[in-house]
Amino acid sequence: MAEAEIKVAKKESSDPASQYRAAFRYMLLARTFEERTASLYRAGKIVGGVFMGKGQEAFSVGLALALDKEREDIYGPLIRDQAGRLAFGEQLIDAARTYLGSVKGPMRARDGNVHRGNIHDGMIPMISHLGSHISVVSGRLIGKRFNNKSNFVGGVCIGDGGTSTGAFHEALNQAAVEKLPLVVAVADNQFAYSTSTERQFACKDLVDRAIGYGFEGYSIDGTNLDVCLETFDKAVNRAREGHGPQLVIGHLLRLCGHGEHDDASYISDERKKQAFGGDCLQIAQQHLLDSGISNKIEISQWTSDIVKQVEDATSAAQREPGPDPFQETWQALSTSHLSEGNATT
Amino acid sequence: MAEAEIKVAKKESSDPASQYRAAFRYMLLARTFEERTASLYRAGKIVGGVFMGKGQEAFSVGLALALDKEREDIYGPLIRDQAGRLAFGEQLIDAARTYLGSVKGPMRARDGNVHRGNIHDGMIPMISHLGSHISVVSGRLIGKRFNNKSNFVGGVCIGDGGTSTGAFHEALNQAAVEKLPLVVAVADNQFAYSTSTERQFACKDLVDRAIGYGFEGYSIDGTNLDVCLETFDKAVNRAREGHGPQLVIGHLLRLCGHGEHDDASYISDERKKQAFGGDCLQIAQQHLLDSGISNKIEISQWTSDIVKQVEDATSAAQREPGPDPFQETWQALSTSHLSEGNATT
Amino acid sequence: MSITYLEAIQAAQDKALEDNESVYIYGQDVGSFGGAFKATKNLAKKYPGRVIDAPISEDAMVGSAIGASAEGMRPVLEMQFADFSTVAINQIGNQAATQFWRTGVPCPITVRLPSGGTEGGGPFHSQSMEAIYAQYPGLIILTPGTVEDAYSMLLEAIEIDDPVIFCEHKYLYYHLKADRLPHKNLPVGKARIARAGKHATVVTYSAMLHEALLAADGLKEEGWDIEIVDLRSIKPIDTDTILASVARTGRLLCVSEAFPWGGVNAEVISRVTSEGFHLLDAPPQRLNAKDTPIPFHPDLWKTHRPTSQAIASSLRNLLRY
Amino acid sequence: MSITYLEAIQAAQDKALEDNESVYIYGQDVGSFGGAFKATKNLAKKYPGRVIDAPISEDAMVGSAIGASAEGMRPVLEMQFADFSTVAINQIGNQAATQFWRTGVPCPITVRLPSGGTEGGGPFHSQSMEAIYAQYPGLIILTPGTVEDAYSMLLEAIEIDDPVIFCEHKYLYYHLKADRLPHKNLPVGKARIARAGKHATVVTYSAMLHEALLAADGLKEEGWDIEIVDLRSIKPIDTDTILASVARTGRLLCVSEAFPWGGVNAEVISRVTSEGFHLLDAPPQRLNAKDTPIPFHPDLWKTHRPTSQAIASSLRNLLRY
Ligand SMILES: Cc1ncc(C[n+]2csc(CCOP(=O)(O)OP(=O)(O)O)c2C)c(N)n1
Ligand SMILES: Cc1ncc(C[n+]2csc(CCOP(=O)(O)OP(=O)(O)O)c2C)c(N)n1
Ligand SMILES: [Mg+2]
Ligand SMILES: [Mg+2]
Repeated sequence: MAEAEIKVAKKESSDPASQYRAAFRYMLLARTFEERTASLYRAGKIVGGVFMGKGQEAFSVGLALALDKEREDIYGPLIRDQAGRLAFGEQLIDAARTYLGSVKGPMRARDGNVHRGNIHDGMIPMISHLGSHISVVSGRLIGKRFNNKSNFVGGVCIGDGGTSTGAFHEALNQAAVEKLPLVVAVADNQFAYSTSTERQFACKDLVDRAIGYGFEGYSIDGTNLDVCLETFDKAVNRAREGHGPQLVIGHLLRLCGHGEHDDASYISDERKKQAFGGDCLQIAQQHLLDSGISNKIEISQWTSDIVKQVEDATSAAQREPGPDPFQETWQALSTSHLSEGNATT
Repeated sequence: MAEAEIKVAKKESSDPASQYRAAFRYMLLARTFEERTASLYRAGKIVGGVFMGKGQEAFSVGLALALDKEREDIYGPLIRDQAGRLAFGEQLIDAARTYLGSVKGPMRARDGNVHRGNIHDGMIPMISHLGSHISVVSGRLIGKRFNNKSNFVGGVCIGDGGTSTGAFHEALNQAAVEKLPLVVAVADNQFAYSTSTERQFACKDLVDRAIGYGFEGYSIDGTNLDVCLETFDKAVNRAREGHGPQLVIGHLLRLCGHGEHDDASYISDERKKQAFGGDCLQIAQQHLLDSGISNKIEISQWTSDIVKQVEDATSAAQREPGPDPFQETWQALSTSHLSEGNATT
Repeated sequence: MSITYLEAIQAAQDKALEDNESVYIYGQDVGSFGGAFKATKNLAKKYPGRVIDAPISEDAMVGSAIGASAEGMRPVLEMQFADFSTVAINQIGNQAATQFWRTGVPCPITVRLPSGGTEGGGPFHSQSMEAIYAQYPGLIILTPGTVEDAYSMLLEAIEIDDPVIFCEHKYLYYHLKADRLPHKNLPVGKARIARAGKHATVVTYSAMLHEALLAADGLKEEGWDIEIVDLRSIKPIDTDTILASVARTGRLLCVSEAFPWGGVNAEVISRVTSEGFHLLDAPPQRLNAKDTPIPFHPDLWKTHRPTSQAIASSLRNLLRY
Repeated sequence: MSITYLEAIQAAQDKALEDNESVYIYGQDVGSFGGAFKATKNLAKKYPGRVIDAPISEDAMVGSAIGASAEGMRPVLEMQFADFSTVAINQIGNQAATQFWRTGVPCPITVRLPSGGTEGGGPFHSQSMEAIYAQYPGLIILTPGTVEDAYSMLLEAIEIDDPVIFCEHKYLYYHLKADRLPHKNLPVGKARIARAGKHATVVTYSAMLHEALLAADGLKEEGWDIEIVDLRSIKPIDTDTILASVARTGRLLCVSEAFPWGGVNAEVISRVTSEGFHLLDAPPQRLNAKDTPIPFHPDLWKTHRPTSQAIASSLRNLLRY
């Protein structure tokens, strides 16, 4: 199965070319899967919001590939990190199950879509309140330190808009005070929903915040896969080696609506032609061809493999049962004897 | 009355020497008054916390003197800003009333001590949750802008510890996005209660945060009155002239416990000998003498005037009635007909 | 002509902006985009500079509105979803709500909370937070359940000199329509008999009003006449109207979409049993959402919240007592 | 030997740190300073690296505890005052409380809230927030009213696999003393008959327990035997013990220091009237703080909260019914 193959490529080889190839395929898989979820959404097969990572796959995959589950690294993705989730090790079927309401998904249809995660596997299941997952990732690192573990890193994702939350600030400051091996990846995609960055912050570049927290900072072209891989590799290594928290700002453009309900008509065509307005997937593909790291035939083979994987996963998930309300325990507590059940209704 | 005289000095003269003299007297008045509240607290005459501005008077008065009530400037003091409050125009009797539970105080004994303010007069009555008053000051400025006013400035105070709150971050970012004429004065007094700054933030100097918000920044010796007056003068003018928000960090040391219940034994004597460990009041007094701006006789006259003022205010407030629970309306709403009164009890 | 609950909210804001120069709107994406639900559609264009996009800073949004109100402004805040107001609860409950009592200066701000569950909303886009805010002294909490109320009560909210939490229900946004907007309507503070009956009283509000009406229609065929009280505001609560209804029917069922512990149902039952104990011919009952987070999957969600079927079944039990 | 309520809390944390390596304490000034109230006195020294000063970042404090708990830790958080937990309510109510239900992974964190009023505390250092947290599914809310409970319930809280909000009352810190700490005690989830009686039941908890006991002593002289139920935990509520008491007395008064709307009193009355309607010989009554912020001045404060006099007067009315 191609998916497994991608993972092998990630783990076994540290040479840049193989890494690039693996990264590209995660990006392509994410893009293909998300386009499928978008059409399932339009067909009324998916409820809730569908948020795509279109244009951010290189930045997303960059962080996730630099993390290492075998060292117990922690990953805190957000709504546009399908590529990173897959690269971190998410099974495509679990993503499909969550979108399609299968009870076999990691959230058992209790929560949906981008809110999935796997706590034991180190992937934080985000709640919606932006910024609030960062300190949770920090807590995982604090916990590991208490347990005398070492060499672990936490990577966490947020958008330009999310940086305006109090939770973001408290978490970054706390991580710096605790000198945690935390890498914060800010995808500055120029918009928070319809709000462009001039209405979101007033510094020149969000990387200007690094110094104020005592973070090491990087400001990069988030549409360039090579740059993303290299920067996150460096930032994750710096964190792992004890240099404290790292802030990576990726400049790019959201190439879709906020969600699939949004036509993004407020994003002008000029914007797309400006710096960082390009499509990281196309750019990476061009680089594969230009550099000879891959070729048209291979890419088209990857593409058809991926299309099949996506088809398999979504149709399998669609065949799976939804949740049965009568089988649900309807208990929010793990301590059953203290659970009130329906005492109050 | 000496108090009124100080105010005249502030308004009428912009020459540095008179300003310095006025500032010094506000500092001395604040120090004297606070020492009196401390002893009333120890005598059981004041309930709730008594927090002193000892060591921060120069920094506090610096901001307040730069503000101008006639231009409708807004002032948002915090717990250690007795000096600033007086310089902004607070009547000493109102401070005394609030501490001593007189119903004639601005908070009518409903709220106490440092929580007093006067909304119509532009002085924000702080709630306890640190950081939350900053956006309220910003809102005043936004409101004035809507009302087509101009030339106003907001000055707001916070401590080193308060910078760790989410509210602080959201407010600073918002002020920068709105390009408000806001001056944020951070008194870095090396401690938040017992917690020293290494456990509070990890940047070298909190002024490093200015750039990340798009503020203009200043890092100053908060024990030097001259420097404080000059810096705030500049920052307030920059804000007034449309250069957007300003962040002033004052380095100093809290020369007392967190509150009067705290002996501050965790603050070492060495700390007091280090840079910024000095007493701004003593330093200012020395400067008055050295420079010939004042002299021993005048200072001792000021001192005895001030002691009398403080005595008059506290003893007057003590003679005033406390609140009468049976005269209270016990309604939290201004819209009486929607107030439930005791519907629920 | 026909107008939806959502359009009524847009129209009320339009009228408030038109009538009163002190009104402005502040919230994420409320400007040229017109808001996540289009509740401020066209307003930024029509009222330049008065409908303003906010950063994702709910605490600062509310804090600044409090300050602006002291300058004579009447800010209307849109939370993108009620759930996100959680991070502003300190400014709402501790800063805005206490200001008048502490200082004598009123704080006329309106906070719009797009509330309640919809299919696929999940745990963080579905909450009904009215009962959490109602615990704070100094707030008025409105929960309109009709198009007419959405309009007239929002206009009133903006005029009220105290902080108002305006809980508009997302499920009603598109589903609920009226022929026209009212010129006059019941004032805030008064409950409405949404359906006259004699065998039992249902006290409810917001989207549950419509589930209750459906349940009552069904029971009509079984020979039962159910009276339905639409609270309209849950702080204050119009206890007199409730007691009068219970006096007529002798039976009480309270229905709310919020979590079960405490909340509107418990508050109503406590008032009725304390002041109208003798009016009751049967133990008062209540129906809430279940005591778990709100599920994402539509099948779970339908079980989690009270539905017309669940209300009918509770009513049958109550009537049989 | 005699030990205060506050010392019991310190002792419980000492024992928890001693017995279980996974326990750590995090909060402002809890380290070498021993906490604003000295509830962690000496612990930083005794357990190096496990009692940690936090920045003034309540949201991040709770968020990080949630993460650490997923690594097998059992964090105990101290909020400096309950009131300041307001800015962490999102992490508590939406992140911690939903985790088990969403993912199946428990979230064993304990959040200590120094709660309730004292002389001069004022609006922001006096709040009783238990009823706000109780509305969130997924939390356990403890409200110890005795030295013994402060100790044993805090130890239990730290062992419980769910997020526990531990509401300790500041007024009891120094006022309340016991001879020794218990080896065994009633488990969490059980209410206690704090005083046996036959004429009326008072259901209460935390500091109000002692006001109620005083009132009952006074009424004894008037010939009335008041039974007092100490809830101990307000989520869950031990409804059975309450119903059994009401069955004995036929009369119910609920007393809480929290704000009046909704809350513990309303919840208890709703349960009793729904399940034990026939047991009641009189309308159930409740007594809360007033619906305003909590006043600073001691004279106002004493009128704002229920006192033994107010309780006695309510009881007399109830007994006369
Ligand atoms: C605290 C909070 N407020 C509001 C929202 C609603 N919301 C969801 S996504 C979004 C925009 C996020 O923008 P950004 O952080 O730039 O991420 P992007 O969507 O661009 O990836 C908003 C406002 C939220 N999730 N959390
Ligand atoms: C949100 C919040 N958390 C906790 C507190 C309790 N508290 C009051 S003052 C204080 C220390 C403040 O330190 P700093 O900001 O440095 O001001 P300073 O006392 O040094 O002037 C703390 C923790 C609070 N007031 N608000
Ligand atoms: Mg963005
Ligand atoms: Mg300080």
